[in-house]
Amino acid sequence: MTSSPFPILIVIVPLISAFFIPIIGWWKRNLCYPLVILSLFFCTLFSILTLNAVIQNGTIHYYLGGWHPPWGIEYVVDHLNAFVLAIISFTSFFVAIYSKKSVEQELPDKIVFFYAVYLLLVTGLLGIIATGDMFNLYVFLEIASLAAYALIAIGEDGAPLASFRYVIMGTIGACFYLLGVGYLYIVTGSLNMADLSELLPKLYHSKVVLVAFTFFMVGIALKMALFPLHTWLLDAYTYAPSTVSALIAPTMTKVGAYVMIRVMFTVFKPDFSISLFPITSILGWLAVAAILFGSIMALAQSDLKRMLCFVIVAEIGYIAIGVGIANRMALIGAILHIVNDVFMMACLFLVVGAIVYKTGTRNIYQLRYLHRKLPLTMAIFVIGALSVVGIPPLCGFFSKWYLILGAFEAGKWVFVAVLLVSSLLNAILFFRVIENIYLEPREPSYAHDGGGPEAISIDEAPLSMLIPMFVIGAGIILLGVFSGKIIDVVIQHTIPPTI
Amino acid sequence: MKFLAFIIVIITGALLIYATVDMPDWADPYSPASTHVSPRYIEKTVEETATPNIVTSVLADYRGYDTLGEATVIFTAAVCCILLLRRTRK
Amino acid sequence: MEFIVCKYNYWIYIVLMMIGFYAIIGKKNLVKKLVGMNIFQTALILYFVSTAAKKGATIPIVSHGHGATEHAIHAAQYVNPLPHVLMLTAIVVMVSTFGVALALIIMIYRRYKTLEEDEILKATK
Amino acid sequence: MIAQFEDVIIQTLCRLLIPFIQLFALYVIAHGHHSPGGGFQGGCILGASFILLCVAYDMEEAKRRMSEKLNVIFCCLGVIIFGGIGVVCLILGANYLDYGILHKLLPVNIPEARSLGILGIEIGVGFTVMAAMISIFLNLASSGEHEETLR
Repeated sequence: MTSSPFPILIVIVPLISAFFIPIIGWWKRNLCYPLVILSLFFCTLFSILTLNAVIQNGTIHYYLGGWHPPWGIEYVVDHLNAFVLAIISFTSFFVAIYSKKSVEQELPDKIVFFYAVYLLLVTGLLGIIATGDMFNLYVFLEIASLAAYALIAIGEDGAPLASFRYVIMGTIGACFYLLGVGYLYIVTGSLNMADLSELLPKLYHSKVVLVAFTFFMVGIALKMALFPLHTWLLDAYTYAPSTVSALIAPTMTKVGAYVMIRVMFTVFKPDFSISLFPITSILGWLAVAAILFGSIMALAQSDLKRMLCFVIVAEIGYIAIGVGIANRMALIGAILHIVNDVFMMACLFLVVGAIVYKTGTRNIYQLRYLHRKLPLTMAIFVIGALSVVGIPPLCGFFSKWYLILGAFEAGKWVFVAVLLVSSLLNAILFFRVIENIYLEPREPSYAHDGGGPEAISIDEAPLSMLIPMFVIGAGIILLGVFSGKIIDVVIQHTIPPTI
Repeated sequence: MKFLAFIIVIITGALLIYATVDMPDWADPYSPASTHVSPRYIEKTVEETATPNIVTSVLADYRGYDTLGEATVIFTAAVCCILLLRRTRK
Repeated sequence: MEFIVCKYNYWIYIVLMMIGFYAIIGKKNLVKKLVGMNIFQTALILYFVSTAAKKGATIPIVSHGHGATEHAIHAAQYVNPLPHVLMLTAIVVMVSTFGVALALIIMIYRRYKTLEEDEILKATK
Repeated sequence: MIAQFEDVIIQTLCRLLIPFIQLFALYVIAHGHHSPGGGFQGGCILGASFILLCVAYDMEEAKRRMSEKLNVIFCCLGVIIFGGIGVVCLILGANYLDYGILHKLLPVNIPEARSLGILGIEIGVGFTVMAAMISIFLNLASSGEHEETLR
């Protein structure tokens, strides 16, 4: 009955540390940061061990309270879960290391409770991913969302209003999800995902199941900011403190995408979500709109962080387009893109945080000569930017490659064209920024204040910021180099066999 | 804007009403919700947990992890309120 | 006719939920939006609790306490406890969201001195 | 605005009522096994008794009884009790939150060990809910300054 306790340890280590932080914070303020680092380190360690165990022995089931499903709550960790768990915990660990200086600068009198809420957010995200129970997912979704609302609201001037909009939209999304759970519950009587997937095929023609599926999709699309429902994302992520956007921007929307894949292909079988219901084509066209809208709007921005927020909208579109094409290649691309995108967005937002920490500005046109001041940071920025564009050895290329192959296979030429055009747009987008940073104007008159570039000496970001950026940047390269192996070992097994 | 909101509300309501057609009648003792998982809770709770109040035993034991999540939610709310609003006068 | 009479619980909750939904997306005042959110969630709770009902059943507390072996317990005697449990959780989530949202409203009011969305938008321009 | 108004009837009545409210809250927590009730409901009533104190007297009075520090510690303590019982089960070799294993520590059989485990977590939840309610109320009512500045 007792199985490997790693799946539960991943979630409860940060959870219980979060409970201790306010008490320890009253006693000694400086102990909070090491405690966060320690707990997230163990969390990452356990998630990597879990991933290893899953690769060796297949899916792990963990029965909470010793009750067998469908009576009790069950943690199911299969290849998809374990991989996303490892990525999310890894990212949040390095963002936590990074947070030290940035939080001290931006929120000096709120450090204790900031770290408590930070850990709760990570717990919520990990809990969403690990669970195999529909209602438990809702509870952890709310933990993560509440923590995210609060963390966003302590940012800049417009942050409370942006966060309030996020509260409204997020609550509607969560309530729609809960309504879907309720509708499935009334026709099946079960809340367990595996049990539901066995009970549902008999009921696929029931109107209740159709409506439940619709509400799931709308709710999750709100949470993952799919195109027409993305409006809360832009302000919220722009105004959040830089550490918070570096944590929330990569993880939160990707967890939404994970939930969508889980609902579409585990709870409902592919033959429902692909053939019985036109959701995949709707999703595909929404994704096309999202990609074009995100890429084009990003061109119009002068604020670096806001530009990246539009890029996120486009990146969500990539994941949705993969799910929308719904053949084997495209799904591999979509799942690979979830992982890659966590790394790319973490990298870019960490760099933006470092720029804000050092210069206090995010305006693209004020970043000139920055490569002299922050050479390493800018090098990492270039890695992240090239990966988003899709330059071959970096990871962003491979997920796009699989998406294009999938669209090719399905004969959806419009999607192929959109994917190619968006790469081009991304290239224009990022080369504009890189040009602004790296290329020095010829005319000496241009350098009017500060006495020209020679006066700018190297003033790198502190080591606690550099190391996480460096690790994430290296991660982008490694994910790209080993992407074939990752697909063979992990992602192959996540695709439902009937596709 | 108000008109758009009204249209969205009508569409959502129509969708929900459309689904009620296939739902079991109110208080139907043979509906799937009442026959699949829950009978075990009712029949075994005294034997397995020595707790006559079935809601308590399901809340705290069979689905105890949800309750941990629930306690965490309210803990999060308290911490968030302190984080957002608390200002000490200096 | 039977369609309406036998399923009136769903009709009631749908009407309530749509009132709340309209208030969330249609109203301009932030507090009204929050009130709408509460109505919306309460309607959801009403739906879940109504699914738990069984004709002729009583509250889910086993009446003869510790002497359970005397006569067997039939599931039809007691209402379904699971939706009640889920809704206890959902109520707490609702209260927590409401608390955080009110805290945000206080922050917004401190900054803009108004809670009308139009006036806030005018102030930010 | 609230603090200026002191009414002897209200204050005396509240002073009389609050102990009974708190006693009833403890009853609701402890009797959750046999009647409707449990940690959340009892915790809410317990929190309400302090909120009544705030309303009838003022925040200073309530904070004298339950300081902010103590409140945060209670809030954490409750969830630590809950999570800690789960961790104890994990250490004893069962799954997380499997209270049945507590029969190794307590002189009872497995179902009663489960019953006692339920009581333990109800107490934990009660603490957390009480402290969270007080904390949310104090912060919202005074907009974070914990003084009577609401005007």
